[in-house]
Amino acid sequence: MKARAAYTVRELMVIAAAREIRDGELAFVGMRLPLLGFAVAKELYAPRAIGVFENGIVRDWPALAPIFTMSDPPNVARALYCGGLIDVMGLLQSGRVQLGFIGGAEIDRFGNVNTHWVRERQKRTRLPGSGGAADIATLAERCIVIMSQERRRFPPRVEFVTSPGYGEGAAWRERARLKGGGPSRVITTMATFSFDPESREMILSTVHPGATVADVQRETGWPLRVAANIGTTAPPSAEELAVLRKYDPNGIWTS
Amino acid sequence: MKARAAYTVRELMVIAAAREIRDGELAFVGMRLPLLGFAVAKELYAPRAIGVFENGIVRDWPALAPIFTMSDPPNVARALYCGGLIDVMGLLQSGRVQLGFIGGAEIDRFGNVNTHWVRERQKRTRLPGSGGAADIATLAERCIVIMSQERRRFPPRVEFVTSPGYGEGAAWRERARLKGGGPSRVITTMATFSFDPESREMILSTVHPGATVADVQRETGWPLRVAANIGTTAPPSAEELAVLRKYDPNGIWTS
Amino acid sequence: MGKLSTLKDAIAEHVPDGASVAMGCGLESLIPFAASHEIIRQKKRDLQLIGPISDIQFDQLIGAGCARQVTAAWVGNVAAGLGHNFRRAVEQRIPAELVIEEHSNFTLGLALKAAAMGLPFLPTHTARGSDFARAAHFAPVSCPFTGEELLAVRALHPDVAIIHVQRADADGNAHVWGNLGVIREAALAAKKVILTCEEIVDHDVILADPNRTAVFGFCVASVVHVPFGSHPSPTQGYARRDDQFYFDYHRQTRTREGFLDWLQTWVHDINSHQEYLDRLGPDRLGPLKPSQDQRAPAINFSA
Amino acid sequence: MGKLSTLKDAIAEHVPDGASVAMGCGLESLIPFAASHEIIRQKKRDLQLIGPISDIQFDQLIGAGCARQVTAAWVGNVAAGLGHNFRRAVEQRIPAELVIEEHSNFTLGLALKAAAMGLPFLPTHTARGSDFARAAHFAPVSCPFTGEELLAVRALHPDVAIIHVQRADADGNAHVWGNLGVIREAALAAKKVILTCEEIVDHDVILADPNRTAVFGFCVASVVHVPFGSHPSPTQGYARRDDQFYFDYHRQTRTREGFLDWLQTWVHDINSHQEYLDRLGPDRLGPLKPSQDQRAPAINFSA
Repeated sequence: MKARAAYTVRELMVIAAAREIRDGELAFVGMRLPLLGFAVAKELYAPRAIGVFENGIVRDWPALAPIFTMSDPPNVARALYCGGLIDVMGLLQSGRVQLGFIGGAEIDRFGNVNTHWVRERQKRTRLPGSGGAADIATLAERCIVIMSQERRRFPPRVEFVTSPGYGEGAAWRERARLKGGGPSRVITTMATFSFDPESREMILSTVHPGATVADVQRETGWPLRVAANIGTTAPPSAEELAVLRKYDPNGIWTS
Repeated sequence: MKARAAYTVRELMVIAAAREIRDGELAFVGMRLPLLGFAVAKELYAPRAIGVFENGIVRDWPALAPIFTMSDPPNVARALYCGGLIDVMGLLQSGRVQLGFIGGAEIDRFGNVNTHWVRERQKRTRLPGSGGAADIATLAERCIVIMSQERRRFPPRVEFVTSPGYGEGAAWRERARLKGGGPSRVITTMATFSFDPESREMILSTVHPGATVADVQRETGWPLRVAANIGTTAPPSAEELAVLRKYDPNGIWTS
Repeated sequence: MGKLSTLKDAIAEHVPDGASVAMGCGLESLIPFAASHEIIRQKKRDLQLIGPISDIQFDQLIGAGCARQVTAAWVGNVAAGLGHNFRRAVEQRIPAELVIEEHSNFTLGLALKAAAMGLPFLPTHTARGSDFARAAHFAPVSCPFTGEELLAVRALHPDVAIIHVQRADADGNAHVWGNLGVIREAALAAKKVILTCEEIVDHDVILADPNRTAVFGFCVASVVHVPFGSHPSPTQGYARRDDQFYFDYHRQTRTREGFLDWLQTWVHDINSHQEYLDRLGPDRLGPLKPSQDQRAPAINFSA
Repeated sequence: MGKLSTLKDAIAEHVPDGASVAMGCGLESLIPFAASHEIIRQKKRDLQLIGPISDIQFDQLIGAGCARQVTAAWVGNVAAGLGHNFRRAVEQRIPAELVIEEHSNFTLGLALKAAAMGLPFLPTHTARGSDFARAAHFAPVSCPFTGEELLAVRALHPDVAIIHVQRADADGNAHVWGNLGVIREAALAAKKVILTCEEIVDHDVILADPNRTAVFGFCVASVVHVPFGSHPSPTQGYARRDDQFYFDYHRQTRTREGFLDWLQTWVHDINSHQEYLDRLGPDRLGPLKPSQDQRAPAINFSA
């Protein structure tokens, strides 16, 4: 995990997120890494992508100033639209938003995410809760989960399902008739994952440069399925890094 | 019905409508006569009344220029609020609007109003439909119906219920659990009516100066119940007429 | 962005025969008459017209033989009364039979809102007890918490919404002010939107006041620059209502022949919106332009 | 109109012990911190706090012992992470037990929207499959047209909503711009509203741009002039976010003692909002004022 010379792991994660955004798509881009990913995607390969924020904001260009919340004035000024929470959640529910990014404290084998309660050494820790994550996980056509790859954060089954992935696996979402498509990718500090279209189990797709499959397995709480064509996560190009660093010049989010 | 010297019947009707608006109330004031009534009420006895319009407008002062629809620019400029139809209908549904005015082609003994279909000499005539009248009739705490007193317009039972009054009579609204209170008054070209709190039958309350109970009965399609304390509709005061004529100087609506 | 279009092309491309078309979504203002006249000229057939009030617009389309169905709360002439073509169609099948899907203003708004929000229905207390609420697009639904019975209104997804606005950019992001009626709901409920507008503005103008954005460009298929495109209905800040036009229409369309004459004069004999404005003439258009400049007060959006 | 009030009087009169109070309705901006500090100073108890995100505001009220219940989608410190007081209350009942009514952002918005619209519930597709959706304020409901199963969200009627806005008249009619979060819904869902605002303006200013009116005076019980009343949260056009304040809070409140010190410094030792601004000082407040004047473009409202 020491690729520092050229780029940081977080920079790699931002670029991996950016590559998930297709041109013309609407995406709930959240904050921090995926928000930076939106900025990179807009400049390089998705010029017509649109960012949607739960507070009621829709933007067709990324704010240049660094922001800590989606309601910070630079994210409001010169937005495409300012309205209410229900207005933008309506865009999500009606299928106009194709993509959403969420984070989590825990994710399990079927992509279910927990941001309510974790247990460490018998002690339960209360986390902040869903925010809009459950909405994105339930409703978005594709949901991307950004995670820190740590064994304690990758249990076989989450203690509490805040944001449903594929539930108990094969056909669970279809049976429950959830509207969105479910998690399509997990981007972690060590790797990226996809999900088996049948069993809905998480599959290791790529490992980041410098990490091995064994490293990832060590930080995963169940026996990992590995893609037949497993490869290395494509490192950020010089161009991608240049754009990214324009938006995060001091590495607030990516150092 | 010839009170022309001092005031017209329509002027009397406007003033009767105005007197129904209590200070501080929100009212769906519609167009024409009740809209003029709103103007008179605002100036004379309900300075804090607020007018609500189905197109999404809320006003705390009446437009001075004559208008033919609620969306005419003078009714929009310097409104208190401009939003959507559902926004203002939400005010009605949530009980924040106390009062609404509607008109109709037919009204029956229990205050049910028809603006869909009428039959005259075997010929059915299609009318424009509900508009917002059914919403006001169903939801407003008090609904006031403005009518032309003609026998054909006062059948014992309307052919089609566009805007429910008290349905089939006693306890019908309560059984159907309609949210609003139902019609509280009918103001016609000859008289005003209230409704019996038990039987919910229309009761002749006052006859306009110059009209008699017999006149009104002749233009009503069922044997009228007459209030024990029946009186004469209080004629407009000089002050009321002066205000009204400020808003309708050429008598477009009231001549 | 390639969405700028002529009225002719926009209607030809996006309003096929048989389409469901939402119009008149601002209620008595912002009615896209220029667009509906073009629909008549192109002899579109079997349309399902959707709109709460429609103030003579649907009456014209019905009389011209374009409509198979009307989904509305009210069809007529707001200032003058009944719609003669609507009556002839319903009472005498002239020029053709017309199916009516009845709504109140509120239920029609909710039907579009449900679709806009991606829901199959929305519940309401309204219209329970109205005879039209027995139709198949309404159904009882119980509140699972209180047991109250409400009315469920079925979602309504127009094939296309045609919306007249004050200003839009070339991608169809639009600012609207004044009464909004069901414009926002219709734009999101429809599969696509045709915008007609008083002004085409730079995208920067839209971004400078994002709270005014009422229609998203990503909903819009065509943007057409049509000043006075809502005539005779008003557009706040751009055009007053031409009341006389409505009264004349009411008088002239009492008979089928009268309507056909009206149609010839105001629609068929006219080849473009400019010709329509020329026919109205400067003496008529001049007084329809707002006289003052009532500006909204400044707000600061800076970060 | 008699609604102009001091913060002290407004809170004393309209926020009784045990009240349900909606705040933070703009999400991370427009949080009425001046009002919640006054709630703490007045030692209000057993409040039910309602708000989607609440960014350290609810954490402070919980730590100060004002809250019995939180109805929220998220409680913490958006920039810095967890809310230490929230954790201590839930995990260790310090300073007291806390009941949590769990929502997602969308379901909380819908709960307020249902109340605002006079409905006992609203249906949605969201959160089906989330464990928190098994709580009693959610229930399955079937679409009577399609048979689809949806989630019904129970209406939520706060006793009072406290809302910070850019400008309001003396009767409480308010203009808000930027993200609106659930402000409009909360104002209509609540039995009454306390407004805090950056500017009190003439009623004429409100009438000059009615499309910006987000809160109706008829919902409002008190109007309080509190410039920088959302500090440390931002108010578009008036105040930037004071990020360092959130990070300091996070660091200083890791321990119960640290929080009590913080509370003494920033709430209890302060008698008025002016004293609070004085404590922040001009060097801190100066850079929080927006530097440019980004005006919205003109629109014409004239008839």
